[in-house]
Amino acid sequence: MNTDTRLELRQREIIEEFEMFSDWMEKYEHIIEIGKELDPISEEHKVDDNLIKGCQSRVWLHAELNSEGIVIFTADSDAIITKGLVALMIRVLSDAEPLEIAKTELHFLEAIGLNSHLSPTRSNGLLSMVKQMKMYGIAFSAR
Amino acid sequence: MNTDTRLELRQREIIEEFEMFSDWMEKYEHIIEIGKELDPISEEHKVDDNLIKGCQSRVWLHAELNSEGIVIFTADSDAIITKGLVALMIRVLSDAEPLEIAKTELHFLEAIGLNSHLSPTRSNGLLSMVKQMKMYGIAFSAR
Amino acid sequence: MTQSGSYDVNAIRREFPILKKSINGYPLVYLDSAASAQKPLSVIEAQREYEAHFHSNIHRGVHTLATQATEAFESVRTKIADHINAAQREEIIFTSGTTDGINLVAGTWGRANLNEEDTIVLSRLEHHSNIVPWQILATEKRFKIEVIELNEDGSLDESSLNEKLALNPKMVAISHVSNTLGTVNDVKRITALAHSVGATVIVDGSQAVPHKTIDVTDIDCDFYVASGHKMYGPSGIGFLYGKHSLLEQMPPWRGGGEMIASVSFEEPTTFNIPPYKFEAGTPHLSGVVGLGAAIDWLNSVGLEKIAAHEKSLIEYASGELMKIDGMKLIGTAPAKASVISFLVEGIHPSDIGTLLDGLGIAVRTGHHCTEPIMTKLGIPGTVRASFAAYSTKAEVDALVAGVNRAVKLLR
Amino acid sequence: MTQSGSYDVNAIRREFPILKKSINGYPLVYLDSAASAQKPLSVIEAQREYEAHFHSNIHRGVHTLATQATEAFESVRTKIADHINAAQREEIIFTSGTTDGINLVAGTWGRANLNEEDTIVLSRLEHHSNIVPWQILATEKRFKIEVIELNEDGSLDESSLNEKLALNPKMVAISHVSNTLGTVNDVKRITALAHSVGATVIVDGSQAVPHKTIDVTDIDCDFYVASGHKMYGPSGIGFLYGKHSLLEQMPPWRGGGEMIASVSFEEPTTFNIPPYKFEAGTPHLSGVVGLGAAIDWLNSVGLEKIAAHEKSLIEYASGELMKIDGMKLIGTAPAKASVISFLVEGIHPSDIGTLLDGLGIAVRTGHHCTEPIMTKLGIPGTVRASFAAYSTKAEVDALVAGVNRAVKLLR
Ligand SMILES: Cc1ncc(COP(=O)(O)O)c(C=O)c1O
Ligand SMILES: Cc1ncc(COP(=O)(O)O)c(C=O)c1O
Repeated sequence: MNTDTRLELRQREIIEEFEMFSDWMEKYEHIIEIGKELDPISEEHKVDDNLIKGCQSRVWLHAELNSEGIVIFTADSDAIITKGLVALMIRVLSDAEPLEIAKTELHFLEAIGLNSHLSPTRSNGLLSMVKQMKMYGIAFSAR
Repeated sequence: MNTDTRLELRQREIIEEFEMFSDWMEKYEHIIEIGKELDPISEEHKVDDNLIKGCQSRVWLHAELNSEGIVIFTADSDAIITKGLVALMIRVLSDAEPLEIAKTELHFLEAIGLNSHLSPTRSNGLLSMVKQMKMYGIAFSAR
Repeated sequence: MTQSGSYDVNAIRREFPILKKSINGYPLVYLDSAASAQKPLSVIEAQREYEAHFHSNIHRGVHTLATQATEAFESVRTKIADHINAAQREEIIFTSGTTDGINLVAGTWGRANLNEEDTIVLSRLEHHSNIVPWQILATEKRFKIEVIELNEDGSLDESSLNEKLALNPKMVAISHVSNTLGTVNDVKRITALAHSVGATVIVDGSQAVPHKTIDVTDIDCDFYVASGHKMYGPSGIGFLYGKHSLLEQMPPWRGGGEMIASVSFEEPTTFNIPPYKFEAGTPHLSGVVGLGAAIDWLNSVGLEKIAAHEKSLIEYASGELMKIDGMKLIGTAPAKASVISFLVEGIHPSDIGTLLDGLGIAVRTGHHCTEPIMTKLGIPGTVRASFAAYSTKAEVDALVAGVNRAVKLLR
Repeated sequence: MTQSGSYDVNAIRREFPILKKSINGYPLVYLDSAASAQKPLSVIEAQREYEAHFHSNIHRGVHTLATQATEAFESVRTKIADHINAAQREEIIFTSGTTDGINLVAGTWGRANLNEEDTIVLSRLEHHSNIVPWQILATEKRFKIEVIELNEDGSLDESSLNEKLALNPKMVAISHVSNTLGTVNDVKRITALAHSVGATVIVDGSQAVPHKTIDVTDIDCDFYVASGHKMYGPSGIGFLYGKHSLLEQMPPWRGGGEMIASVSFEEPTTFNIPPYKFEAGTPHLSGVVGLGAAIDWLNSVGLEKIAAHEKSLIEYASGELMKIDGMKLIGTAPAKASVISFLVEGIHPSDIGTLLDGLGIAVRTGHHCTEPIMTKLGIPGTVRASFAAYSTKAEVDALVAGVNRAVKLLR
């Protein structure tokens, strides 16, 4: 695990933020808040091409490489808890260089006890979304 | 259960005969002896038409109605224990009137502790043979 | 709601070890029995006992263990036949579950009888297991699949039913009870109507067997399928009932040991008689034993008592849930078994499911393998709470409180 | 025969509760493990533990029990993949057993690929489960089935093998180990030869898995099938290994829950990716957990040690049996796993089986679901004693004494 990258620092910040919650419901309450505050994806990007289909909730993900070589992710979900988790992913992986994104190991969900949402057996599409974000990182870094 | 028919008496005789054996091997030894002593079926009747196919051992059964209206069974098997059991069946059911055969309940195998050989799950064809003997009884009594 | 004096749900709960479990610090509230029921100790112990002291491969064996195992196995066939009032024990085929049973019928009866000019009829509320086997076969055999539509409340639309039967379908495949909507279909009447137009009828009974006394002779359906794990029995085992005259005509499905009469490379291989003809390979022995124990358990408690208990729970739960603002029950047919599907306005079902799980309450969310219902209703899924013999009023209260709490957080 | 110092068969026996049993007043001598192996306590307890404390239906559930059950289930998939050295966990499909696995391959790969002008090759020693599925499909698809014949000793006849491969078959279906003769086929070499003529290869490994370390990557076969109940695991569960590239091309088999991507009446139904595409319906959950425990058990004892133990028993038993007048071993190939089939001149095998049972000794008699071998040899069947990790030299002695006693009575 990289200890000095800025994406690592972002993850640690989230972990600390969640340390103040003692039970599940409080954690979820916070995630829901974060979900509600997520910058909306623009309507033109909330299209089927950007859809990551889980069995239950749907996630839309858009990625852009700006002129400074920085990747900006925007996303949405029809389920608010999924959306909150998506927002956390964006806090870590958006506004970063392609190579950073490709290389970062995401461990914060495990640390805050929400790892099960990332398991391949979950049907929320979150794991597919993380894979997709990494793919964007790899694709953009090849440019 | 009929208590007074002669086929019932034949069954009781067999039961008594087996009472002197205390263990399995002695019982089987006796059955093997009985099998060896079974009157042979004539070659012309040891044909596929008279074959009752179990999964493992085969049984040939022939039935004849003699001029006095008495059914005579002859039989054979390629396995000697099966043949011994067949011989016991013949001791009870052969040389009898068709209706007697059709009506008799065979209980002696249970009494001598060999009932499992008659279970539908046994693969020696013995149950099919008993059914066949009864069928002959019914068929002949309809004449 | 009052609990019938003779129904001691606490005593019943003590027979289910898993119900003592805690989830996320809360006592488990298991409201997912329609997905799979929990198993009483008698079922668990029967399997253990079999494996520890009686196991052997069955049939064709001359040794004592094999004979005893075979007798145990075959006695469960008789038990099932009695339990659903089949005419003969030979009408019961062991399968690995409902899905396997429907595929067996599609792969044998269906493959032999359905052709390009034919039509079969399903209903909108079928589980994928009663849709996809027919669709797969239809891509090969090119018959048409027609769909009986639903009323608003989730009951079958009578005019749609009549319309589809007027097409003279060769087969009607219908659920006894809907796993998503709870609708109980009058399969006896539907069978009579289907027979009057010459259709063969298969009833998917997987959601009916834990809640109702089944009488296949009375229903008069041609096939009836169910799963052990939905009726307090083991997973990996189920049964198919088929009328003997049909079973006799059907070609074999899976080939292997036990389903044959004689195998040869030189002459034609010949097949065993039903039901053995349709049971290829070593069966799920401990599962069969466990299924027998599950039927004994159901009968010892009494299906009528279980049904009455569940009915009072579902009425209570429906009433309490409806007090929640924005609550919409999905499936409100007059005849309804113990499943409640719902949605809360503006809230995604998976969010409710996740929060309820945080409170130790296990419900199922999503399409419940009935996507065609969701498509028709234009919803992403539902939250489904399902009740069983061991469910309690206190659990309903926990559910309602949990939904209330979830809704407050999510709005 | 000396027992290897590190192999404590008595300690192993203590793990199998059934071995303490008496039959007809004699201690059980279980020599029928090739039909079905007994289960160690760890396997029995793993299933019990699952059913009593962890059961839930898997996949698509958002609640904790469902997630945990799914993880337990999927972790066994990984365990099997590792155990047989598959390239990916997605190459393992859960089936209800070997028979089911072969039928799956016949019903998907076979149905899609075999046509009138094609030939497939089996061997004379195949179990009915690796014959009948192909025969049933052949009556529909009209391809030819060619048979590799055997040498006197029960090994494959090399010239017959070459002759059949020269026909450019599309498929070669072959057992790894014969359940009747014990012959171990060199499936790696046969696979290479079959591939060189463009054939797809399926290996029936049901008799190999309990005795050998399997490496499907080394063998390079396209499909490999086995049953849990032959490898000290539960019945009703097994696995099919298939190369991922083949699995991806294969059409679905059984339709139902979980094997779909999306189901619709209005648009084409779409399917899930392998392995899920081939796993319709609620799987045998406790069976999967038990199979995982069986693999752990095999690895904890060590397959090499088990094989060495069995080899010494089989050598000892062969030698002792041959001292009996009129004894004929059926199957004496140089490479042989732990099965001994025999006949005694002038005596029907079922008579020996019945008398041995009287002495508490469980052997199997008959054709062992390999009638084509019996037809070729012109015999009604054999007596088969099969050995496992828990078999002992004392049991061999009991067998030999029992056969001697039986022969004396029967002559
Ligand atoms: C070589 C062989 N193949 C296939 C089978 C069939 O296995 P199952 O009955 O577990 O499907 C067996 C077991 O009887 C066997 O020994
Ligand atoms: C109505 C209905 N049909 C079929 C099935 C499939 O049953 P199984 O998964 O046990 O094969 C289910 C269970 O999910 C069901 O509820």
